[in-house]
Amino acid sequence: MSRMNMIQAINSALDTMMDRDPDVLVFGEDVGYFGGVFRCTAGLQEKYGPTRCFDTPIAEGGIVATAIGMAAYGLRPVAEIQFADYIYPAFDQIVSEAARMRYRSSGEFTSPMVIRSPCGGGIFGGQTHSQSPEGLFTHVAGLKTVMPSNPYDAKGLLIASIEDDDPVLFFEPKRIYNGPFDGHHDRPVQPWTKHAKGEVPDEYYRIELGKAEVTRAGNDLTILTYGTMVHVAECAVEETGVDAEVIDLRTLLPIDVEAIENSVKKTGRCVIVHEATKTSGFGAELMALVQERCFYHLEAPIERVTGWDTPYPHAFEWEYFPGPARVQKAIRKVLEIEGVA
Amino acid sequence: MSRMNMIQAINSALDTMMDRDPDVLVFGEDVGYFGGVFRCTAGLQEKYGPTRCFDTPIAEGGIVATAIGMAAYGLRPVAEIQFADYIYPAFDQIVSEAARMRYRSSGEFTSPMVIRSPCGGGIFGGQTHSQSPEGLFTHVAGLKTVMPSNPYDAKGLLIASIEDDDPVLFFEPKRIYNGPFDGHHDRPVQPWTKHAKGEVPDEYYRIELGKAEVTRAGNDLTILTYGTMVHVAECAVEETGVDAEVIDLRTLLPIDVEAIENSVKKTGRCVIVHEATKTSGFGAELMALVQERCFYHLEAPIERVTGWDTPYPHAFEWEYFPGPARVQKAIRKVLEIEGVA
Amino acid sequence: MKAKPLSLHIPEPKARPGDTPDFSDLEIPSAGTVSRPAVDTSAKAMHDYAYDLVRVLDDDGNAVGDWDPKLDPDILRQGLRAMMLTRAYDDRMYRVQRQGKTSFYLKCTGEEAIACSQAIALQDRDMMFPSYRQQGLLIARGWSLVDMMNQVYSNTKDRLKGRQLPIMYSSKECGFFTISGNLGTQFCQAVGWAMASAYKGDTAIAASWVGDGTTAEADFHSGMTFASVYQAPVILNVVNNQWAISSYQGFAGGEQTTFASRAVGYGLPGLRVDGNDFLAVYAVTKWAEERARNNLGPTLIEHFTYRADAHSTSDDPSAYRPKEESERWPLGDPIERLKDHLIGLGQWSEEQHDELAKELKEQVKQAGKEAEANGTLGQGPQLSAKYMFEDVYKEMPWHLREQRQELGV
Amino acid sequence: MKAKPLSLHIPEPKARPGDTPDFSDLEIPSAGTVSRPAVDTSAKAMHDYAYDLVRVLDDDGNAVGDWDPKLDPDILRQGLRAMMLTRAYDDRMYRVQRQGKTSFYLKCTGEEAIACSQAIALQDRDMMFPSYRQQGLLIARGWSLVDMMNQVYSNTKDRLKGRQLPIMYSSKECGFFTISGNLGTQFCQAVGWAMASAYKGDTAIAASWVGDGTTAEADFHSGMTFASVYQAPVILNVVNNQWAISSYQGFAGGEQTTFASRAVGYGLPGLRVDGNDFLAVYAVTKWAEERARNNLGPTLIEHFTYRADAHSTSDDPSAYRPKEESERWPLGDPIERLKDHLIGLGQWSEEQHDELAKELKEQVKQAGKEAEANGTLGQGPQLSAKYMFEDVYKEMPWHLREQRQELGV
Ligand SMILES: Cc1ncc(C[n+]2csc(CCOP(=O)(O)OP(=O)(O)O)c2C)c(N)n1
Ligand SMILES: Cc1ncc(C[n+]2csc(CCOP(=O)(O)OP(=O)(O)O)c2C)c(N)n1
Ligand SMILES: [Mg+2]
Ligand SMILES: [Mg+2]
Repeated sequence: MSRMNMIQAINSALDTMMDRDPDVLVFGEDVGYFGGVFRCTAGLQEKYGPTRCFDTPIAEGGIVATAIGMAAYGLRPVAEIQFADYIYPAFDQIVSEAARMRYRSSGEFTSPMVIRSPCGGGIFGGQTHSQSPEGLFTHVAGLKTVMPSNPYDAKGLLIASIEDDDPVLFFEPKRIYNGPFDGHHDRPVQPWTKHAKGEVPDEYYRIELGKAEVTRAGNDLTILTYGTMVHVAECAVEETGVDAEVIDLRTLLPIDVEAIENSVKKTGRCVIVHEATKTSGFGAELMALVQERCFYHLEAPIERVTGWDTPYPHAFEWEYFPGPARVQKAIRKVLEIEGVA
Repeated sequence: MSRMNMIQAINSALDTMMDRDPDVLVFGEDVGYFGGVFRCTAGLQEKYGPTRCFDTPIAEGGIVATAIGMAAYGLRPVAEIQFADYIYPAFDQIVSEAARMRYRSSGEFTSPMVIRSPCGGGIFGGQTHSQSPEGLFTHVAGLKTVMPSNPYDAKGLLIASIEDDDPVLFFEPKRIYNGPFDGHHDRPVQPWTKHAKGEVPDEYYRIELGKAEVTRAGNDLTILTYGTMVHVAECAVEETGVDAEVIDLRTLLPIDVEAIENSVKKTGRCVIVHEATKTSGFGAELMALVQERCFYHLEAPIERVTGWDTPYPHAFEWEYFPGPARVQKAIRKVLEIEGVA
Repeated sequence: MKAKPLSLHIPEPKARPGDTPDFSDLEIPSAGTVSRPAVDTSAKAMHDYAYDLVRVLDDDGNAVGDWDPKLDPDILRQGLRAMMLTRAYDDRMYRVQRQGKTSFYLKCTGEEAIACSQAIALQDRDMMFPSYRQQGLLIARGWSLVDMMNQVYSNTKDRLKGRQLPIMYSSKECGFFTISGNLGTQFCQAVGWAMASAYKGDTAIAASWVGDGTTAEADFHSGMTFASVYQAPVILNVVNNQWAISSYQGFAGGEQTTFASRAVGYGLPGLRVDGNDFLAVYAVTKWAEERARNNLGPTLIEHFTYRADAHSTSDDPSAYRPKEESERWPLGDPIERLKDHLIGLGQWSEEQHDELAKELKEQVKQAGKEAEANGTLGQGPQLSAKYMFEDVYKEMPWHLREQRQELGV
Repeated sequence: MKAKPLSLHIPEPKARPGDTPDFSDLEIPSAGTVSRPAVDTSAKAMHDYAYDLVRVLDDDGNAVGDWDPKLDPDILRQGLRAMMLTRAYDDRMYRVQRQGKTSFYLKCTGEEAIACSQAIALQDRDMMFPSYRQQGLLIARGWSLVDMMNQVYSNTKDRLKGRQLPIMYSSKECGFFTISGNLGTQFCQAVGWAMASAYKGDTAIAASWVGDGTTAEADFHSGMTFASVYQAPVILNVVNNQWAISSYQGFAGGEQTTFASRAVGYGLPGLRVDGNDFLAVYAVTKWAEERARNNLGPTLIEHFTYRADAHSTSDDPSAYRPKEESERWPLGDPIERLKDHLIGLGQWSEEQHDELAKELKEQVKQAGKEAEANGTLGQGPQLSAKYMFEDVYKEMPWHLREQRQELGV
C-alpha cells in the first residue's frame, strides 16, 4: 500500500502489467524517454527498455493503427493519446477498425488494446485541452469506455482494461490527476494523500469493468456521474445536506444498469452530471435508460447538469465547468417538487 | 414542377444553387465526370465545367479540409462523402475545425459548407455501406445536422443548407433515393412518382433548417423520427390503425423542440424511431428532451425503436433494419398501458 | 506589375468514352534494362527505381536481365494455375452475383499476377494485409474456394457468419488479414503487426496492399511514416491499376509523379514494377522480402497494371473510359504473358493450357455447387440471426443480450 | 536456413541530458554553394534541393551566391527589427505567464528568421495559415502588439472574446488565419484557400506552416496530395526545429531522410533552407512565391533550424536534451547573423543595435501596460461570460439561448 496520486496510480498499473506480461507495450507522443507530458509513463522506458515504452510520430491515427496491428499479432498495446481533444484523427481507426475487428472476422482477429487519454477541463486548457469526448465512443458497438475518479480505481480499472480482450477507451480526468477536485476552484487544492482512495496497493489488483460504485449511499435522490464530477457531486450533496446516493459509474460501456435501476427505483429521483457538452452527451443515454427502466418510480423529471453546448472557452473556465452550485440547483429542483429545499 | 426521385431532387438543388451562385462548388470522390456513385451530381460537370464540379483524391479528411479552406476564402463548397461510413477520416476536420472556426476566430473566419453523404441501410451494403452516424455529429457544438425523408424536402433543405452560414452535415438515406421504402422489403418497391413529395419545383425554394414537419396528425401518441424511418413509422401507424402523430424531424440540430413538445404534451405518449444503433444514438437525446419537457404529461415510458448495438451485418439486413413490425410493437407497448391493443 | 489571374487545374485523363485510347506517351522501358541492386542498398541510392520499371518478360516471352528470378518451371506452372484459377473464380462469382445469388462481387481481372506471385514469394507465417482486390493471395496459397464462396454467399458455412460484405474474406490460418471495407486502414496495421513481430524476435514479416486511389488516404501516410521510423519488416504495395472507380490515377497524384516515388520522402526504397509480369513482381517481392527478413527495413512497391474490368458489380466503366482502353493496355495480360513464357521454355503448350482452363472451370463449378448447398444470400439454408449479436465483444454484455431476446433469436 | 530473429528499431537522438551535444555529423554546406534554379524548373529536376541546404550568409556575415536576394538595407533593417521585436515580445510574455497573468505562453526563440522574412516576402492579400510558432508573421507585418497581448490575456479587448488559449491568434485583416490547437489541420485548409483563389481568378496565394513533428499527421499528407493534384498556388513550410516537445525529429522520419524530400513523392519541388539565415529564407520563399503566383504550382520548404528554448511554458527541455545543445547549434542565432551582415555592409552598428533593443523592449513594455489595463486572465476587468454562447452558430439556436439564460448572463 502506498499513497499515490492518479498519475502515480496509472504509472503503477502500467508498471505492474509490464512486469507481469512482456506483451504489454506502452507508447505515444512523448511517452518514452520523457515519460509523458503528464508523467504517467515516467520511468517505464528506463525500466523496460525503449522497445517496450517509446515515443511515436505525432499521428494519432497511426498510433492507433499500429496498436491494432500489434494487438492482431498478439500483443497488448497501451497507447496514449496526449489529450482527448486529439483523439479525432484516430476516430476512424477506433470506430471502423478496433471496434469491429472481432465482429467482422468472427473472432479470428481481435483488438485487445487500451487507448489512454487525459480528458476534461478545469486547467485553463482552452478548447483544445479540455474536451470530454467519451460520449461519442459509447455510440460505437465493440468499444468499452472507462473513466476513473480516483487513484485506487484508476489502477484497478486500468489493469482490468489491459487484461480485457476488447478495445478499451480509458479516459483520465486530468483535473484530478493531483487531487480530488470538488469544483471549488477558489479553495486550496486537496491532495490525494488525504483521500481514502489515494491509498493504492503496490501490487496487482483488478476492478471489474462494467461495475459502478455507490460512493455515497442515500435515499432521497440518485446522482449518476463519473470522473471529476463524482467529487463535485459529492461536494454539492454535502453542501445541500440532502440524503443523496452518488453513483460513480466508472465504466460507461457496458454500463452497470443494475446499479442505476436499483438506486433510482429506491430514490425516485435522479440527477445526471457530466462535464461533456449536453446535447447527445452520455447523459442523454443515462436519462433514456432511467426513464425506460424506472418510469413508474420517477417522482420528478430527471435533471442533467453538463458542460454547455459550446467549445470549452479559455477565459470562462469556471462559468463553463459544471461546478457544485449548478449541481446543487439541480438537486433542489429535483427535490423541490415535494417541498424539500 | 416535376416528378423527381430523391437523387434528381438533390441534383436539382445543386444545379439550382450552382446556377444562382458561382461560389457554389461541388466535389468529392467520383463526383465529377462520372456524376457520383449514386448519380447525385450527374451532368453538373458538363454543365458548369470541371472547376465547378470535380473529382477529389480519396481522402475524406482532405476533402473536408479543402472545403474549409475554400469556405474561409468565401466560397460555398458542397462536398460529398461517398458513404457516411467513410466520414470518420474527416471527423477531426469536421469536429475540431469546421465546427469551431466561427467560435475560435469570433466570426473572422467561418465555414459555410455542406457535407453531403448517403447513409443508412436496407441495401445489403454490409457494415461499411449502411451506417447512420448522424447522432455523433449532434454532440458537436457548431454543426447542424439534417436528414430529409423525401425529394421535396431534400431539395428545399439542401438549398437552405448551402445558403446556411454554418457547416451542415446533410445525410441522405440511400434506401429512399428511389422510392419511399416502408420497411416491407418483400413487397414491390414504390417509386417516388406515386408519392406527393415526389412533386418537386424545378426552381429555387427553401425549407428552413430547424423545423420539423408533422407528416401525420394524431392524438394517441407521438412518433419522433427522420429519414427512411418516417415511411416505416407511417406504415406501422397505418397497419396498427392507431391515431398517431408522426413527426419528421428533418433537422436534428438545431432540433425543433417546440414541435416535439406540442405533440407529446397533446398525446402523452411517445415512440422514437431511428436506424442508427441504440446506445447514445440521437434517440437518447430525443428521449431526454421529452422527459425533461413533458414529464408531467407522459402516461407511459417512451419507447425507442432503433438499430441494434452491433455493426450492420450483411446477411441480416432485415433482422437488423428496424422495420414496421418492431415499430408496431413499440406503439402497442406504449398504448397498451390503457388497454389499447 | 499586376499579377496574372490564377487558374485552377483539374486533372483529366487522356481519353474518355468516345475517344481513342492512346498510351503512346507511357514510357515503358524494355525488359531486362533495370539492374538489381543488393538488398542492403541504401534507400537514397535507389531513387531511380522509383521511376524506372522492373520488367523481366520481354515481348517474345523470354525472361531477361538481372531481375530474372530463375524460377523452377513447377513454380511457374503453379503461378499460372493460380492466376487462371483466380480468373475462373472471378468469372463465376461475377455471374452468380448477376443471377442474384449474392449482393456484390469484385474481380481482379488483369491484375492476377500481383497477388498470385506475391503469395508464392512470401512465407507461410508472414501476415498479408490485403485490400479487396487480392483474392489471388488466397487462391495462390491453395485456400478453399468453397470457403471463399461461403463468405460471398453469407451462407450457413460462412466462417464470418454473414457479417461481412461479399469478398471481405478473413483467414488467419492462411495469413490473410480480415479485409476492411474502409480503404487503406490496414496499411499501418500491417506496420504495427510487423513491429510486433520484430519486438518479439520473430522471423515473420508483414505485407500490405492499397490501390493507387487509396494512397491519398491518411493511413497510407501513417503506414509509410511508422514503417520508416521503426524500420518495420514490412512490404508496402501500391497496386496502380490506373483507376479508382471512375477517377483516374491523376486524382491521387499520378499526374505529377509515380507512386513508387512516395518512398523517397520517407527514406525508403521504392520500386516500380511491371504488374502484369509474374516474374518481375515475384523478383521485386523477393528482393523486398529478403530485405525485410534481414531486418533491413521496409520497401514500397508500385505495381504498374490496369484494372481490365469494372470496379465491381456496382460499376459500369463504359460511362467514364473508352471501352477499348483495357485491350490497348501496353503491358498485356499477365496470364497470356506467363503462358507464352512457359511455352517458350518448352514447359507448357496450348493444349495443356486449354485443358487446364477447362479443369479449373470445372473445379470452380464443383466448388460453387458445394458452396451453394450451404445456401446463397436469401435462398436455401440461412444462418441464424443470433450471430448478429455475437462477437461484438468477447462476452456479450447485458444490453446485447436484451436486444437479442427482443429479436427473439 | 533458419532466419535470424528480427528486432525492433527505436530512434534515439545523439545526446540526452548529461551527454555532450555533438553536431559534427550534420552536413552543412558552405553558404552560396547551391544554385538558384528558374522558377519554372520541373519538380523532378530539383531533387537535389531536397537534400542540400540553401544558405546565403556565410560565417563572416557576407551574403554570397546565387540565392542572395540583394535586399535593400531598409528591408534588412525592417527584418532585423521584426526579429528583435518578436524576441522582446516573447521574453515579456513568457515572464507575464510566469507571473500568473495568463495560463500559457509559447516562444519561437531561435526561429525568428523564418516567420519574419516570410511575412515580408509574401504580399498583403496572401493568406497565411500558421502553426502556433509563427507569431513573427504578425509582428513583421506590424500588427498591434497590444492586440496580440489582449488575446494572450483573454482580456476585455481580446477580439477572440476569451475563447482561445493564449497565442492562438486570428487576424483576417493581417492575412493571418485563426490558429488551431490541433496540429496540422490548417495545412490542407491552406490548399483549399489557394484553390479557391485560383478558381476565382484571384492573384492571392496561400502559405502554411507545420513543425517537423507535425509532418506525421494525416493533414500533412492531405495538404501535399491536394496541392499536387490541383497544382494549388500555395507555399507549404515545414519548420524543422529538431524537436517536437520531447521527441526529436527522428520520430517523424528525420532519421531516414530530410523533410524537404517528402515533396519528391508528390512531384513537387522541395527545398531545404538554413532557417536561421534571414536572407536564405527570404530568397527561397520569394522563389516559391513567384512560382505559385505564376500558376506554376506549390512548393515545399523545409526550414532547418533549432528550437532554442522550451516547447512552451508547460515544458522543461532539460529533462530530455542537454542544456548546452541550443548554444552548440551550428547554424547560430538568426538575429546575430543578420545583425553581423548589416554591420558588415556598413548599414548597422553595435550601438544602433543596442539602442534598438532598448527601444523595442520599451515598446513591448508600453504595449504590455496598455494591454494589462484591459485586464489579465482572472485579474482586473473581465469579459462577460455571455460571449461563451455567441458565435457557436451565426444565429443562436434555442438550446444555447436557454443555456445562457440558465447561467444568467
Ligand atoms: C475510406 C473509404 N472511402 C471511400 C470508399 C469507397 N471506395 C471503394 S473502392 C474506391 C476506389 C479505390 O480505388 P483504388 O485505391 O485505386 O483501388 P482499386 O479499386 O483500383 O483496386 C472507393 C472510393 C471506401 N471504401 N473507403
Ligand atoms: C493533433 C494534435 N496532437 C498532439 C498535440 C500536442 N502537441 C502540441 S505541440 C506538439 C509537438 C509539435 O511538434 P512540431 O510539429 O515539431 O512543432 P514545434 O512545437 O516544434 O514548433 C504536440 C505533440 C496537438 N496539439 N495536436
Ligand atoms: Mg486503382
Ligand atoms: Mg518541431
